Amino acid sequence: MADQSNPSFSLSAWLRGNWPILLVLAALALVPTFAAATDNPFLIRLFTRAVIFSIVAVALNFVLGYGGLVSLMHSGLFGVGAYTVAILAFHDYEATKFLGLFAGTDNLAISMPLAFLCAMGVAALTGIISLRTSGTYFIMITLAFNQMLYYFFVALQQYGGEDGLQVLANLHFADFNITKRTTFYYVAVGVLTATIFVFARLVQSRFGIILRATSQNERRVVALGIPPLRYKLMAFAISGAVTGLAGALWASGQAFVSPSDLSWVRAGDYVVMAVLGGMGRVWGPVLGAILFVLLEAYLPSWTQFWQLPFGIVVVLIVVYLRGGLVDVLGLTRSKSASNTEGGHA
Amino acid sequence: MTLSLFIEQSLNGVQLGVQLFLMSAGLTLVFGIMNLINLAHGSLYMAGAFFAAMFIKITGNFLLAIALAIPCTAIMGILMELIVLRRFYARGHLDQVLVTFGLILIFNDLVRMVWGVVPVPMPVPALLSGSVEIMDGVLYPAFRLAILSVGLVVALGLYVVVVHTRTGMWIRAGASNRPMASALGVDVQLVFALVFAAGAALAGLAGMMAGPITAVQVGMGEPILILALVVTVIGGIGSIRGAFIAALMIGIVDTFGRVLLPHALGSMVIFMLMALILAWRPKGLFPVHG
Amino acid sequence: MTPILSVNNLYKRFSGLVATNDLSLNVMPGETHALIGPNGAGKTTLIAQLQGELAPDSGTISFKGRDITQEPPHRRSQLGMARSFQITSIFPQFTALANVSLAVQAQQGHGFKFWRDAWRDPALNGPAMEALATIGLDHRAQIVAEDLSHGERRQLELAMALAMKPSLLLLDEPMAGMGRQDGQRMTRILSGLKKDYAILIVEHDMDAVFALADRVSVLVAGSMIATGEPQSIRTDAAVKAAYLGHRS
Amino acid sequence: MKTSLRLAGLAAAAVGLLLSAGAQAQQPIKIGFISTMSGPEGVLGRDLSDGFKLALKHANNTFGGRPVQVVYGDDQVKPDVGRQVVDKMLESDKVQIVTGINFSNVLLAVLKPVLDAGAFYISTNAGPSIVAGRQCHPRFFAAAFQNDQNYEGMGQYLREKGYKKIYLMAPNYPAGKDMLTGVKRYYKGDVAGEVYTTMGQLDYSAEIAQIRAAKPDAVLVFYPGGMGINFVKQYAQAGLKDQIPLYAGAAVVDQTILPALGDAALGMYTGALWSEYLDNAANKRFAADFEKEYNRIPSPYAALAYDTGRMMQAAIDSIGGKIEDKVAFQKAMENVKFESVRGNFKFNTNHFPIQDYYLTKIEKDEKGRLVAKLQQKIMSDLTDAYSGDCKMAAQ
Repeated sequence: MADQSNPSFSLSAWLRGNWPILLVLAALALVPTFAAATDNPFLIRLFTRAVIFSIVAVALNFVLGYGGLVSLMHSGLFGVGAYTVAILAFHDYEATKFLGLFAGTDNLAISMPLAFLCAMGVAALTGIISLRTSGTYFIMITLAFNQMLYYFFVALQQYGGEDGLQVLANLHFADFNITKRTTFYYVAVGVLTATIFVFARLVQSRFGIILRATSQNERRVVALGIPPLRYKLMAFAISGAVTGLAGALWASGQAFVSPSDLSWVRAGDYVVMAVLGGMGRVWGPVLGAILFVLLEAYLPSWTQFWQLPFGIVVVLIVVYLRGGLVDVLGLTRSKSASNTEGGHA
Repeated sequence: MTLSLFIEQSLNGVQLGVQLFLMSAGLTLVFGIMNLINLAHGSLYMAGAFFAAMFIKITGNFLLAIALAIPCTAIMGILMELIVLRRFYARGHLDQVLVTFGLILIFNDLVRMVWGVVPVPMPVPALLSGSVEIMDGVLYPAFRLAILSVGLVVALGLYVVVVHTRTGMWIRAGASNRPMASALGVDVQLVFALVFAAGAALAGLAGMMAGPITAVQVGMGEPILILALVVTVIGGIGSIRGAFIAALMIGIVDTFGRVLLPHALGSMVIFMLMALILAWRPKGLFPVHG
Repeated sequence: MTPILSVNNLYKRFSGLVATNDLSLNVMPGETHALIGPNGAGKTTLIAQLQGELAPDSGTISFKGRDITQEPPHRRSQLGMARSFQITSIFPQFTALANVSLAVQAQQGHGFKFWRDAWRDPALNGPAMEALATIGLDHRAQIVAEDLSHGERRQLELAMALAMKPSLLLLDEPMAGMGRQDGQRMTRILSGLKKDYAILIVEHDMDAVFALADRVSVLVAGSMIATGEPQSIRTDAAVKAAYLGHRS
Repeated sequence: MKTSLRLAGLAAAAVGLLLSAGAQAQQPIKIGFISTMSGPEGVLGRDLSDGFKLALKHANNTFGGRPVQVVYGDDQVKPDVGRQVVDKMLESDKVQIVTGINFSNVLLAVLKPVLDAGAFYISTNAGPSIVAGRQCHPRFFAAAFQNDQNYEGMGQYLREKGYKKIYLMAPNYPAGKDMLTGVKRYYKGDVAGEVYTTMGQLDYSAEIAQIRAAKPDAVLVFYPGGMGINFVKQYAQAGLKDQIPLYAGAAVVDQTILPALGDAALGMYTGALWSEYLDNAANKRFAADFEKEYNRIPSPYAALAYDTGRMMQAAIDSIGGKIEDKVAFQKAMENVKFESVRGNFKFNTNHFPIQDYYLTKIEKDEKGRLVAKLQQKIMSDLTDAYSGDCKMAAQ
């Protein structure tokens, strides 16, 4: 398949412009060690949450930062993935059949790929309609789809409705038990690493470049003979699929899913994470997700009025750090460095 | 469904629609003219209700309280514009959404600090507390009729101001071409501040009118904000006429959807309507630009 | 010889205003055909209909002997019609080279290639550098487009059009907003391209038009009032009247 | 203040370590109190925690001779946030008892980790049916109620009242269904309509018009918090209050929303598991001290949280503070003897309460404030319907 005349993606060249992600991933990998040293196993749970949200934020940023599409339905797509795992586990535990047709499963080697595909399917179907719109209309139509998904799962009384669904089956991945806390954390970090790597390649592929060009000047893309819709649709489906995978991880890690995982506020949180971290880099949103989760966990223990400082942080970052936290590291895609991700630098 | 029930439900739908229009008018005005998405519009709605409740407690007079609360909300809107939002006219919609999302959090906690977590009382004015027999055996709350009238008056007023006055002309000039309007001697900064104040006052008014029939509490602006955004988008961003028609549509569809459809569908019917309309007309029913 | 582009009885109205009125036009292979006319004559509207952004109310457009009236814009581009815009339309955050590579990529077919690094792909960068060299912008290949000068951006647009290996170039005022020096350079570049492409050019700079064009058509108020050799157009009484009348 | 409390706890722990092993009993008992503190429902968390704090104050912050250290947390009505807060309490703060949650969906999300970690959960409010039945657990106690109980008494009352046709409404979530199930368990007449509305719904004009058309004898609703304010106000304004009587069960129209409701609620009858007018010494002390401390009338949320605290104290006192002996603590809770503000209280075999049910009427007190005046006892020794499904395992 590989054409010899095409030099492949150069990891070392990419890392020259993106070295901080190595530090971030290394720091994430050390969390369990630190947690053990300080006798605070909660840190692993906290960072599991941060890592799973990071995966969503990175996937969202693919369409947001590179495709210019502000989606408010990523919590819905996340929920589709999460419920896929939880519902299959439910039927396995109860020894019943889904819709009276399929048996459930507690094997994540089956349910995770299914979650990936279901979320991809939902993203593709809704994308066909929503990608016809643009700008604010796109934000709102994705919000509408998110609300539909939300109420859909609220309506599923069999699966707990508003109360949510506990995963009582003992989940495993093929023959491996991955739900043990530390193991699971490393699995999540592994998925995040793979996600960053895949998206880093995607945004520099022919496909990715068309997507980025479309967000800069869609009219010009058309005039070049490229129909943008199918590229945007593919990007949306890929982003949705990875988000669904994160949802599947969430359901396995928490052993609990509920419609509140699909709320539009959470969808907004993902956008906040991506922007806070920095949309100009594939991995920028990871910083945003970590900051978000830490603030959310620790601000309320300092003050009852924690939304106030939280809101102020958001406002200040948007006003002064236009490139997000990546800006602090001096790595924004400023004008003259715009293509440093690629081989042109 | 009997005829009288049908009429009553239609009236309910129209009344809800008009209430939504009050909220959406300011949103779409600011949206269309300054090209600014202001999620904190819901906070202004909340502020309007809290100010009115406070003034009712002090003065004991509903009308006087409204008369005092409207300028307070407008001033709050102007401050918001001056301190934060003015920097965001030229920025992308995403930045606007985020910064106003941050403002929502700030306002919610500020209100909680000032007024506490317990919902505050806001009684219906005595004059409007009863019901009116609109037809044989059908009583309709007088206060809801009052909301209906206020909404219709506001709609008419906006139409006259925007289409038939000099101020309206400036507003439209400022919206379509800023440098041109400046060159013609229009103080765009001032016009924008005024429009923002008017939008804030409308949001506040919507909150005040909703206060006597709903809970005046922290976070009351968010659910209504979502509905107002739906209305704005269906109508076509920036179109007052579109907002009016879309608001009535949502009010009626929601009212009948809740009563006639199974519950699960009833709660998502307006979102399905929005998705359908946008799939058919990607820029809303009355697109303003192009 | 059959024309490469043939427009027959095209009509387009905008709420009462006739923008294109029973317009017919032929562009022959290898010909440089200039379209002139006063402001508001409907030139850009015509280009937009040719390229497919606007649909005509009636009439047909054929390209290489094929009716393309109903084809969407990207299909027309794929068939070999390349357009440059009156207002510079490029990808501001990409380098000049990346801008042109994208055009090469479009010309090479679908972009559903997800894995290989397109920034370092010689199959894209090679032809792109060639196109940049043709218009003399190769020394600026690594500059981000929004940092280029106005004249350079106009050149970049042209390079993107060339990279699509088109059989017809639709150039909408390629010299718009250029100074004298840049304009002359552009004229030189275009006269170098003349021999390889059929060109339909809309331009206000009459020196450039008469230096470049094999034939000139004059558009006034949506109607074609004259078509002919540059010399005969220069002396055409109707053209003079229309132009002077409109300008006064 | 929280920090100083924590410092005090650390200091106490440090001192405990310095002393001999015999000082084990002086280590603080750690309790995690998680509730909804922010957002529109923050009023519930405030009342629950205020009631609990008063119980601690009355206990001199000492249970079974050991100091009590409480860690507070906010669930924001989001199950996953609640889950995270509880994980932190269990693993960072090492709490031994978790309590305070008001919403069933949050409770269900945190229950498994709490019980798996070997901690006790003692509920001040939520009591979902599943935990009362099939999933009952030796370390789970519902000190407040089983959800259905809030409405079972009203079902009984409406039957006794002789209504032939009633209309039921609740938000569409499991607790809403539990409540209406509770009504139907005791009311045997016709149900003219059973309507579920969207959570957080603002406008009820359409539903109210349907009620008017259905002409029931009475309307019974379960709308907690802001929804209750919306519905009751709109019902009164529609002029229906005087035509079709409106009832609510326990824990709906109470001091968390009465000040905001105003006269719209006047004359309405509601159920109650507790009332500030109940005539027992413990209750008189609680009501008086609460009003002195917080300058307002306590809500049932505050009262039941106070009761929960008193109950914990009594159980821990009875085992001399040795809460680490989980089986002993379980037995102590099951047989707890304390003076409940509810008067009559004991645990059933499924660790859910057996208690009395009262009727109250919304009236103005001598200071002109709206209160729920006690009218009559409707039921005695009310048990829940799920205890039969519970097979309590041994620890």
